Amino acid sequence: SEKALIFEFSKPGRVAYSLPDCDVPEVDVEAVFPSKYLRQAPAELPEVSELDLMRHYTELSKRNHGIDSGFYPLGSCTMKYNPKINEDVARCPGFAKIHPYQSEDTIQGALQVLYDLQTELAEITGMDAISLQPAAGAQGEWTSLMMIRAYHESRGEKRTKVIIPDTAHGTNPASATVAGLDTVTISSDENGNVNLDELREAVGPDTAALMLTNPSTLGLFEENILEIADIVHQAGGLLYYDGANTNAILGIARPGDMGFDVVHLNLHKTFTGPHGGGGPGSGPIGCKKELIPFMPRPHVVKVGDTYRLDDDRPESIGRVKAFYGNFGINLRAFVYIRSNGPEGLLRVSQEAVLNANYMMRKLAPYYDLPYGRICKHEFVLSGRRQKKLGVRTLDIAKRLLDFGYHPPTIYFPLIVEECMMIEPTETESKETLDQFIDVMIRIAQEIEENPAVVQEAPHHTVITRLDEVAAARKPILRYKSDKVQQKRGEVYEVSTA
Amino acid sequence: SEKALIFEFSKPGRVAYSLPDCDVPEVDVEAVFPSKYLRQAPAELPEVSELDLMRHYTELSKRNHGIDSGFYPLGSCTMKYNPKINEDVARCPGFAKIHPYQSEDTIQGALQVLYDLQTELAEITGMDAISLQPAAGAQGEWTSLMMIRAYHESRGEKRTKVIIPDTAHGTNPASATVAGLDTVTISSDENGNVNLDELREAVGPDTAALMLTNPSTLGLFEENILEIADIVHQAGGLLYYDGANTNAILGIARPGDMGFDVVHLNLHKTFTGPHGGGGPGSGPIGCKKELIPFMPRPHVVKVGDTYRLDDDRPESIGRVKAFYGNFGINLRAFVYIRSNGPEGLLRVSQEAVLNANYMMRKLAPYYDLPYGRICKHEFVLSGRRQKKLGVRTLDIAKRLLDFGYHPPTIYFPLIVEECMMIEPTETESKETLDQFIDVMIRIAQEIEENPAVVQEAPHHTVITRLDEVAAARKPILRYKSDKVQQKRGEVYEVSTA
Amino acid sequence: MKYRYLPMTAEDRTEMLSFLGITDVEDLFSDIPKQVRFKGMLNIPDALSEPEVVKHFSHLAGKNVNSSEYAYFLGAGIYNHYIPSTVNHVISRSEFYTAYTPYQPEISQGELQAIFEFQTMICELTGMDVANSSMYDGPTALAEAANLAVGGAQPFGIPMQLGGPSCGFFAVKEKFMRKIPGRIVGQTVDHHGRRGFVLTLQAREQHIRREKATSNICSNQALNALAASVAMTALGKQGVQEMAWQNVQKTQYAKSRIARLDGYKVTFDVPVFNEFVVQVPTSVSEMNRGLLKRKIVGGYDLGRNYPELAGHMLLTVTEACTKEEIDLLVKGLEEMESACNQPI
Amino acid sequence: MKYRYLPMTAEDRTEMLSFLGITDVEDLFSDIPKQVRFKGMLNIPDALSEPEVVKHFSHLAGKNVNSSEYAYFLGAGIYNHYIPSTVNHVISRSEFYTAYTPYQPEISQGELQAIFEFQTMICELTGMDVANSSMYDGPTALAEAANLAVGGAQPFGIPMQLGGPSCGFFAVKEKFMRKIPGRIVGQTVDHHGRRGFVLTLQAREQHIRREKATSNICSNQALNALAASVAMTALGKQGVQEMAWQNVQKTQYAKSRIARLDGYKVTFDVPVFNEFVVQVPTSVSEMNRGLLKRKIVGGYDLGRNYPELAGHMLLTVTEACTKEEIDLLVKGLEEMESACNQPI
Repeated sequence: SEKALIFEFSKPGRVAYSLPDCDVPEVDVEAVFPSKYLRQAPAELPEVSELDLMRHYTELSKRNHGIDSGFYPLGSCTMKYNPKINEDVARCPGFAKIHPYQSEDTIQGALQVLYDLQTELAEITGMDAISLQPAAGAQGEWTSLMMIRAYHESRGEKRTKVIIPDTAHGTNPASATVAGLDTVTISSDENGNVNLDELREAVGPDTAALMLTNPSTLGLFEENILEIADIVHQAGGLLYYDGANTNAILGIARPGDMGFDVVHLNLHKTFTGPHGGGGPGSGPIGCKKELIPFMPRPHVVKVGDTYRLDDDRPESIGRVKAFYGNFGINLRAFVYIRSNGPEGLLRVSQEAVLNANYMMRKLAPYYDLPYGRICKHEFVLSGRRQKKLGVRTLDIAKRLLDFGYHPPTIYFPLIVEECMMIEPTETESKETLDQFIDVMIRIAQEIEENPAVVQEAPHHTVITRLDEVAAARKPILRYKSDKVQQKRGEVYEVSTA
Repeated sequence: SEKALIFEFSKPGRVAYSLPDCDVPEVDVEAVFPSKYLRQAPAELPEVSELDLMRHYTELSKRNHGIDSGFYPLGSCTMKYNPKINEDVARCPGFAKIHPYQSEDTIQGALQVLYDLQTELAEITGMDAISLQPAAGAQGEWTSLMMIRAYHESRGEKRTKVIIPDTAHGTNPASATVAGLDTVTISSDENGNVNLDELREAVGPDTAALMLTNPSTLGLFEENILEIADIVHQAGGLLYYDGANTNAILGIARPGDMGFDVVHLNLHKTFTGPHGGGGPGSGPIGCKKELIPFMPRPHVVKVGDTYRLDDDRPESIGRVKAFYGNFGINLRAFVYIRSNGPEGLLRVSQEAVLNANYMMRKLAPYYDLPYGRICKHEFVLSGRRQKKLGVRTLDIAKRLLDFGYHPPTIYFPLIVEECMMIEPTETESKETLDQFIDVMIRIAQEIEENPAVVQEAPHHTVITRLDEVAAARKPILRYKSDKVQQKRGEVYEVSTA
Repeated sequence: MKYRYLPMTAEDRTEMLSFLGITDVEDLFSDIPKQVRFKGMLNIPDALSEPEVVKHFSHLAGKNVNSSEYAYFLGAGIYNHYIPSTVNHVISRSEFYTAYTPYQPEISQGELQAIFEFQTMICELTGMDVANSSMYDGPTALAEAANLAVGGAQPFGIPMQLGGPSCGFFAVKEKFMRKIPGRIVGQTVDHHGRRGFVLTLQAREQHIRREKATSNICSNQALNALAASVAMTALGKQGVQEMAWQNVQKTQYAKSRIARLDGYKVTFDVPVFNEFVVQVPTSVSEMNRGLLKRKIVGGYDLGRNYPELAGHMLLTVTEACTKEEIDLLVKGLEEMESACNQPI
Repeated sequence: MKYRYLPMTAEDRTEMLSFLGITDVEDLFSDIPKQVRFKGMLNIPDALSEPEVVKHFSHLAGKNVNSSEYAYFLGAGIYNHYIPSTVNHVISRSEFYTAYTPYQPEISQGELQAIFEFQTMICELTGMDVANSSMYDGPTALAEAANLAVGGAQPFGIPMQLGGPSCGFFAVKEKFMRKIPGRIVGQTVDHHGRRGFVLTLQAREQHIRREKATSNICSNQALNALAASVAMTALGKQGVQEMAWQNVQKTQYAKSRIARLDGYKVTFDVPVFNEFVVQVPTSVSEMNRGLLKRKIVGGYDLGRNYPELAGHMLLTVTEACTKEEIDLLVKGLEEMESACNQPI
């Protein structure tokens, strides 16, 4: 069914706000601003009552699937349960209603949160220092690369190449480009590990860094990590850890111990951000001591019993994000870490990995499994067998919607044909996994017996497949009142069954 | 679709709670309690994770219709918008985390809320004093009747009869019975007013009170209210105001000015309680000064700048509710009153009444209108014309569900055949009213052209009509694990379209 | 002042009045006798804007001593217990709190199923066969009682909020099933045989039986029953036991420490769950004033109800009290006793 | 310690291990070289229970001076504005905050439509033709900019929360439509011709273009864009104007009163919206310390960025400041100036 836009039931004179009357003597705005600065016509924002507003957004929410609505095995995104206590803490006025420019003595509680989180993330990653400034993983990547550049430059070296495996997230090469570096792509071997020969050939005096996701986006731990670290370091390069998949290794292995020099984390993934429909996230970075001088400033430090913002860091690459990063998300992540402790975090990774291996082996008879090794917290399947029957992975994804599931990540990593990347996470019960497995098996059977039901899916969602080509060819990117059919007064027979 | 019970996916070992470890030296519980007091087997409560819990209740919520989900013209219940700010205020720790037995000096803020609310409700009703103690309207009725009894007894009079019009809410006679009084029912005249002749005949030296809802449950203002008051008062009886329909007369007419001696209000109706799925409510009572000595105790009073709980009221009927009533609901109502002020409350009633008259006249050509007068905030229609075509009011109600509406109150008041009692409230927009009107007209047409579609409704809800007879004949009132089919592992193709 | 809860625009008003053939909304009140028409405006304060509401009520809330900020030993019917964070998130779903009594089961299955689950949990906890969907509170449940188990569910997920709204439960053996007051939810099937839930055994309700009804109670405490359900689900089989066990442990610890203090006497030698009576060296209100200065809310003054127990305090120790807080209480009591004994 | 976020029971674990043909979950980590396996347990504090979390973080929150309790004149990029109560109620719907990027439009129409509406409102406010679905914040939007309007949406419904997360907007004229960074939502139709919304103009995104991408930004600030949408909807056509108008009024009042004070100078004679620069008689930090004692959070020290403006304070006066608070500020400034001039 269609849902009216907020503009379509707007009506002049309705309000959903409430401001106190102006209690100061009034001046004429035209006496303050030259009229050329004043807009002539008001912005056509909605005019609705508070009930209209709440009904509108309540109905929109019902047209959206979140983790609390059902299983969400979107690989690489770690769609785990978002604890409610995190939300409660983040809404305390003492955390929500504070300004970054308040004097340090008036935000000691907030600075302690940041300091303690820095300390605990350093321990978790095996790094010497952490900066919480980057707003998201991609900004963490860019920040790290800028630090790596600054590090090499401080040593008088001109290193411009970043080596990136073909399994990497697309943000890795994009970040390198934005950081003014060139990228070299290397392939993966038949076990999903980095092709060592290619790596040896790629490194040289121009190598700035190798960017590696470990476990990789194939869900596989890089078995030659120590050898890789040696190769890169011996060539004078640095090793960069993309932390998107940290949920597999908490308390089990630390990037710092694997030889990585710089890391970023995605707090909205591993540490229950939450995801917010696509953000805000938080992408802290960590590094070994040689790189500390180049970290973003300011940095939260503790002097005696007092927490301070240290801005006196002459070699710093500077500020990468206004103020001190996404405090609200960092706070939630910190509550999560404190709620789990060392034993809890270890169990998180153990159970995430056990869940993934269980599902992988259960599904292997029905879908091609490109890599037969133990997986970590996620795994990839290929829909190439189904493709031969005329059903694409996209169709399988759409069919899953009919059963109340968010589908896996599809068509990524690019090196796996008709890829499905499945990450169950540790917060899902065995019953949920078993039900999802049953549905995947049922869909595999449907593809053999009645492929049309899959090809034409979804059947039970509020709308069916959308015409994305039309959307891109003739973009309609905003509401315009003159283009719109009159929605008012229309009556729909709704279907909520 | 069916929804599993929380017990059906419970599994031993799962938890959704978190308590600190015990930090005091442990003692053996069997050394504290004789073992005969200790239960031998634990209570079979659910065992689920926090995610299981949230998904369960989130899904349940989606199977429920509230005001934020759509129009809810349930007559006599005043299903108006429940402001969000009320909820926020009620959750302040300074209001939510306080105990009724704290010393008065530690709850001055809460007592001020109660005192000010008493004062403002007295003004709104035209009464001399208010008690906020009754938990709901029905308890307010009973409290008032007990006060009326005590009043008469204090004057050495034995008055045992309560006169109640046939349009009254069922709680009126029930409350009278529970208060140990006898009831006399009198009929309404053809205009929906009290039959004055019957009233004159009914009153006498045994008359304790007349209970009157004004506007009545027919949505009609009692045109002879002054004459009625005279008749009852001259007989030595008191006049009791059932405040369920106060939403029609805020700032327009006050029970105190109409001659009523005692009133109750339903704060969850007129003053945006909220309704909570059936409660908690709040049913304050008010009275004229002659009855003040008999009000429940304690009463909130102001002495100088200090608020006190006055418990020294020797003639009081006593405490009618543990502590001081439903503070959380009273607080929300008070926020609502403060957010509206005198002008806002007046507009509430004006617009509630205008909406109701507009709908009544729009629908009158399609459904029988038993009373042709101006209505107040609600009105009644009769489905007798449709009944002749084989469609009952119940069917019409069920058909409304298919359009996303909660139906009106049906089969009440009892004196109107196939009654529908419609209360739009002032918080609904004209567009919403027009859409509902269109649907009602469409249903009237369906009844003529294709009655089956109405008789078999609803068609689009999560379940269809339920077998209420079976439910009552062989009641299943709790889950029993041995009786239950295994739900685990079952896979449903869901339909959310 | 603009009213964000009132969508009627000037244009709407004109259109509607015009349809009704009148020019003034005042005409819709012509049925009210002139003598009882209210003149002028109600004498209540002018409307506060939303920011002013926040400010005013934050100010009032700030005047109350609350259990987040004080060590807390007051009970006597309303208790300061752990409330799982999930409870508020569930009851804040507007589908629950903005609905009314589930008269239309097809669009009220969420509420009905939650209450059916509540009834089951109450039966499990009480060992009874049938429970209703809730009562105003424990005392009201008792007033309505016959042969049965009644009590308050406030310890499960319901904040103290000055004593109300609370939630009572009412459970009976099967043979009294048809005599139980209040609303009851039962399981049944729809036309397709699918399981569903309805209000049942309604025959006794007031709107049908009127003066023949055995109870006048109409609303229940549905939202608080839901809160209690969520809390009982969150605690679950293990948590309910652990919470109860911790109440016993903490209470025994406090009791044994206070029993050893000079000037205090634990009055009754009986098994206690989380409350016990202590005879204190001076008046209970004076003790409590002293404790309050130490950021402690002390116990209930039993002299209020039982003159013979003047000078006796009912202390409540729940799982929400830490050892540190109990020790602080003990220290406070000790210091106050010393102060009593000093010559002035 | 039991973990409420981990549903795996001992029985589950055994069954799953057994299916995998192993006996220990440790076997699933045999691919990790022994040398990099972490030995022992992480050196971080033990888990806190939920009540302990509440206590600990309430304690830390209590150490921060917040704008509910203080008169507030600090801005410089993050502002203390009225947030309609509806905003938090909407963004607390878990369907919104527990979802990720709307890759599957059929089950993400809520988010997509809300963002489409956000884009429209940003276009209306900026007079541009096309806006994206949000950026991290205003400065990030600027760093990504070309020919266009960029800025921060934090004044609409987003709490200050120490400066982040915020929300930036990015809007351009139509001809730059295909160069805009970040995600964009477009309108289209489904197979039945029903209107729906999708992410569009995706070709430039990193997971396809990789090193050829013009931006590396992957996530956006969807939940904050939603909050901003709700706030812009709540304020609406009238409220946005009234709020802006009140900012001007309050700022003019504060400015004119401060301009008359001895020892203070309003530095720049230019039109201002809700911020202006004042030269103060002593250091800005000293002034702010003095104001803090009066329960006032003072302005921003411009000397931090512009050495030539040492001793200059940027004062911000929004609609959230009352006349009473402005008067309190003026009085505080006046008193401090007198104190400066007194011989020691």
